[in-house]
Amino acid sequence: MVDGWDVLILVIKALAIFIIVPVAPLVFVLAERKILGRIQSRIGPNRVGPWGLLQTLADGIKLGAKEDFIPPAGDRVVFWLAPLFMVVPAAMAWAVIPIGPEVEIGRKIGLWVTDLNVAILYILALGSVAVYGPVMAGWSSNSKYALFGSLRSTAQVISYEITMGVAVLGVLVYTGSFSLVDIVEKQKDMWFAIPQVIGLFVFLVSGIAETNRAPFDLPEAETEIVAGYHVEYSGMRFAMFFLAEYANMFLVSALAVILFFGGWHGWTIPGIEGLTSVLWFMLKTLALMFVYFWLRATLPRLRYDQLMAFCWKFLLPLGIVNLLITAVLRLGWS
Amino acid sequence: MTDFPWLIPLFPLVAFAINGAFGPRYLKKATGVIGSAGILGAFAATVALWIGGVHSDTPDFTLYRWVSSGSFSIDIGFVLDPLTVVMLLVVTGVSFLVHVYSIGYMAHDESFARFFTWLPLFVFAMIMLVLSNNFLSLYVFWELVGVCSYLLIGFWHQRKSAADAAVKAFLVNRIGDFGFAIGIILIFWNFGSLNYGDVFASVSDKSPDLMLLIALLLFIGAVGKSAQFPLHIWLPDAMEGPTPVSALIHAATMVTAGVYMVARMRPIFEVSNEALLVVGGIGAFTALFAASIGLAQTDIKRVLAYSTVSQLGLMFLALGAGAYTVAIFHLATHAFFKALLFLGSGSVIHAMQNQQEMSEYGGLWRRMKWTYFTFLLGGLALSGVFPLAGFWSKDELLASAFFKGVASDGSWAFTVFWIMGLLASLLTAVYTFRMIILTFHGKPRNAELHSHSHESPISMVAPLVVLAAGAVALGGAVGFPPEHGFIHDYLYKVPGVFHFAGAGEITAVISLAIISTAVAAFGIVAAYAVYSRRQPSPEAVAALSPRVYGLLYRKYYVDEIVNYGIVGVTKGIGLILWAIDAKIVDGIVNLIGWTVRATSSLTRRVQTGQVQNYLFLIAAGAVVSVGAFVIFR
Amino acid sequence: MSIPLNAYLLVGAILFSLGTLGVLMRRSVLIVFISIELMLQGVNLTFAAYGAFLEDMAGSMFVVISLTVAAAEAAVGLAILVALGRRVTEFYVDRLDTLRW
Amino acid sequence: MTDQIVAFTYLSIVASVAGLATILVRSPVHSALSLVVVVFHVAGMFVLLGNGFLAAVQVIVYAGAIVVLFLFTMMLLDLRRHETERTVHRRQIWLAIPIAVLLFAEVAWIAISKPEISENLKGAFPPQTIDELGGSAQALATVMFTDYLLPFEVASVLLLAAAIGAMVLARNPDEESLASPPDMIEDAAGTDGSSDQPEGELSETPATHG
Repeated sequence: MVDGWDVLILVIKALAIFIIVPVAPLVFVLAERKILGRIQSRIGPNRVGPWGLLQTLADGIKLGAKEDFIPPAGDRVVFWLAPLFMVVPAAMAWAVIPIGPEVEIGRKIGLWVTDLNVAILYILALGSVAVYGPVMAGWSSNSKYALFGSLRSTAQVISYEITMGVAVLGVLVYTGSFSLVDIVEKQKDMWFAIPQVIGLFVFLVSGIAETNRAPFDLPEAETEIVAGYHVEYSGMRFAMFFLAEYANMFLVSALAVILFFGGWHGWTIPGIEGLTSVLWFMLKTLALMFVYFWLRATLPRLRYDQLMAFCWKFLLPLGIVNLLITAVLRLGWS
Repeated sequence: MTDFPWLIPLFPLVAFAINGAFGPRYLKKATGVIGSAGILGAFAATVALWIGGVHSDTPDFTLYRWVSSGSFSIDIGFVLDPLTVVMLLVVTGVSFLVHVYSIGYMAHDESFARFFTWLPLFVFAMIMLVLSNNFLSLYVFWELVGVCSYLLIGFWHQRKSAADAAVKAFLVNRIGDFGFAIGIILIFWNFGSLNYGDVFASVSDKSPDLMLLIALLLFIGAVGKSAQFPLHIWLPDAMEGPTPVSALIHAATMVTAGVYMVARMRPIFEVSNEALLVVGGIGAFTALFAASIGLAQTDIKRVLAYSTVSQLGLMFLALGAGAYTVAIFHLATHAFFKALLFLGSGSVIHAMQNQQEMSEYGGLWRRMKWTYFTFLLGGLALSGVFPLAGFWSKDELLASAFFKGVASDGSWAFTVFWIMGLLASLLTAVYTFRMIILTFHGKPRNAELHSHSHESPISMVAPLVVLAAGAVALGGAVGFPPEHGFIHDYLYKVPGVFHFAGAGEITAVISLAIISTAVAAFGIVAAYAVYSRRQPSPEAVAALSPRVYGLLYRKYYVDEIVNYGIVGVTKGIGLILWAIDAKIVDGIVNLIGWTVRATSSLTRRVQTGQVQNYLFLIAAGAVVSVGAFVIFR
Repeated sequence: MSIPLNAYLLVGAILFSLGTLGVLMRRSVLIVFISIELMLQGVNLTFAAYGAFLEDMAGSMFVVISLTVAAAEAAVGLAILVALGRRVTEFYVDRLDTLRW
Repeated sequence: MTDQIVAFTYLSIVASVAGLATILVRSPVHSALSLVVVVFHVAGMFVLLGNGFLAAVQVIVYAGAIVVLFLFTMMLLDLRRHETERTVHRRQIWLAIPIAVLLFAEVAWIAISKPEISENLKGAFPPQTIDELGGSAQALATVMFTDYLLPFEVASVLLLAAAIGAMVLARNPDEESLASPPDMIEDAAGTDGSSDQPEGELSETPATHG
């Protein structure tokens, strides 16, 4: 039964998430700026601290010290709530992400906060809740740029959520379980990236669109609508949007690793399997994060109609074809 | 062995899907190759099925359960017996050759990809029709081949005549399909199952009258699909479609679905002699009737169309006589030589820049030697000359009618049918050689077209040669000796197929063979005498007896009778009914309407247009009904 | 299952009645719409509660069907509103009575 | 099981208050956001009922799709200025309140006086069966694709019809002549439109956020 240790372990896990989710983006922002710099034959930030390592920290302090401005014609309550709706789902989703197998430290401890039997649905649900951030932010700002940004964001996120769901369904057909731990265990011999290569493509593209990243960053297109839905935000509130974006990227990458790249599976060193597994998981996730930065440096932004046409006329049919193929293969083999 | 037959329909279906999805935009001419490859795959799988052998003891093979509702279920399943295999070999084999031929024939058509979308779909539907093991899927694919036929007849839908012909084919078929559908419903009603096996097993428990009714209704479907009198009128018009379509659908495969269906349903037909008599009678009459029309037609494809109707009539004659193997045998040989003739005529039409009137032809044989010789072989086979394919099958066919009439129970009707069949064979030989002479011999009647004519490309000639080889050798190869040839022994494995009466009386068979050969030879000589010795022009022949010629040329006025008789009478009745409706019924209706209007102009005050008023009433209603529940429960 | 069925049903009744009230008294088309969704929430809760206490999956099934209906209703209803938006500028239920008779 | 009672009390109170807010607030946007709160708390009650699948689907469909659609429409129509007008149906409110109260009284009375469920009424899915099947999703699937296959299919057809109907309704007939031009042609050329954008102009400078 439940004893004190279990509660303690649970608290530690939860705390870990609440530390990692806000801190990781600090690292990612610096990494992104450095990588972008290298790709564009520049050096990147190098003034604050050794090799510019403290640049993000400095930016954070700057943002924290800025005035917290609320547009007078805006809707105060909604304006205040919007950033929370961005950050909280991104953090909550980590509750079901398994970063490693069950390890033995005095007792059996799974390297996840909870192994929900509807974990994937839970994450999709949180993903659909994340729409509210841009919507509320854009509407409550009472500014036309912000409104445009949130209109775009809504349509984009809702549309790509469907393709993402369809891509995930392909994996579910293989595993027959919503539990992420089960899904990872099923990939012990073969990553789903191989039979589900189309699904992987659809998932990654939808993931990039879901997180509003380049080349799908239309909701915050600087050149057209200034900065989209968070144009009126400043200070810590802006920082929260910023943080949520990177947290979401991290989440989508981790999810892709779990669904398609075998999660924590990899060659392990005997004796410290738990540690190597976590390292594998982190390595794969960071590799996908690098893809995000790389895409941003490489691809120009899409036009809005291209974005929607791509989703509905190409990606969704592709996902459905993938699902059909998967279903037929499963029927054939079962 | 029974784990791969699903491949047979899959190949054409995949070809259809690929061509349909990507053809018009990306594949274009490659669709021809993909379509042909798909059919070749189906053919190969069929051959594998044939060589692997089918077990006649367990012919059913269930693919999956389609509908399951209570005790009633419908499976998508296959019936795998020799009859199926023979049909599949014919369908896929001829289809493959026609596909290859079409690559050349349709090369310059804008809608090339569309053509190679519908054609594999048709082959898929036809294969599934043949493979079906229950009435529902038979009916579904029966309709699907009809749809494909419609699409392909109206392939050049820009031409009004083609679009009209497509609609006509569809409507006429609908009459037949209606009977067919009622028959199937009756079967389900009385048997509670739609599986062939279940139904056939309990046929003897039902009353003969009911079985006669069901058999006749099913036969109406066959009459429509196989273009038998009086529903034959769609087939000649169907020649508006591209010639490969005519060859494949309207000669070799789809129109034989009726023959196949009756052969498949033999336990139902055999319950009553009346049903067999009707089948044989319609067949014999149609054979003679269509053959006589064929004498006077000037459009080369129409001659072939009436010839097809006539030959199908002969097959039904054999079915009526109970000689199923013979009917299927003739179906197979006919598929080869009639496809050959159609494709040959297509080659001629191709060379003559789409001119189909034989009055513009003449003297083509020097310019198109390959086409000419293969066409000649096809013509000889159709006429039933020894030892070509048509001889073996047609001879047995007539013999079966003869034996049914004379030798068995002395049913005089079949003696008459036999004579009609014999006359039809005579006329067959006459019109066939009239056609060959008018097309290939004599002087060119249109010098300009003649000078532009040329032999067709290799992809068109090659199928002709293959089909010609089939037309020459197939009959002897599988049908010799009569009654005990390969195909007979093979088909006898089908449960319930028996040797028809008179089997084994080899001397009688041979004497009948001599009669039928003599008839064919007489017909050929007659055609030669009329068309070649004299000035070979149709007008001169027509002048011999204008009245008869006119009657034949106008196809016994069947189209006109249908048009003025049925359609006109229907319109007349409609007019009278309309008058009644307009004056009396409408008067009453208007009175009622006026009353309603008067009252409603008072009551409409309740309609405020305020949605919430209505919603309020709904809520109040809910309160009252829930309250009633609370109080009175 | 320490919570009695009645408690769930009561919450369902509250939501349903509030939705009814909203449908009947608000003028804005959108809020009427939203109130209908609120009624559906009450109904869904009742279905799910009965399903759980009767240990029958029919309750969940009904909720799923109800979700489908709600989604279809919202899509069509809002499409009508968007189409309406091209003709009129104000969305009050009591003003939209052009199709009276 | 005090934790369940605490959770239920919290969920029911917040759901009721948010429901009240949904129908009372002035702005449709606030109303929609209140509905989201209701949706979440009802989803929480589904979890309490042991039906995690339903809770997730509820959030995905209601919060993620339907209410977002409402907000989207509100933004599209820009309803802000209506907030200054009268929001309540003045003539009808005096009828509406009694009717709603009466309805509530009746339904609540039924709810409270409902006798306990006897064992023989219970169906085939007690909690342990659901656990054996692997969870509420699997349990629902077993009935959805067997006993309720027809309703399931009908529902899917309904969705299809609604999707097509919504598209037809929302399409602007006046803009149809404008809808075909260059975009469509480009789409036909290839869906990967990013490559035919002029380069250089759009490639971003780093750290535009910071």
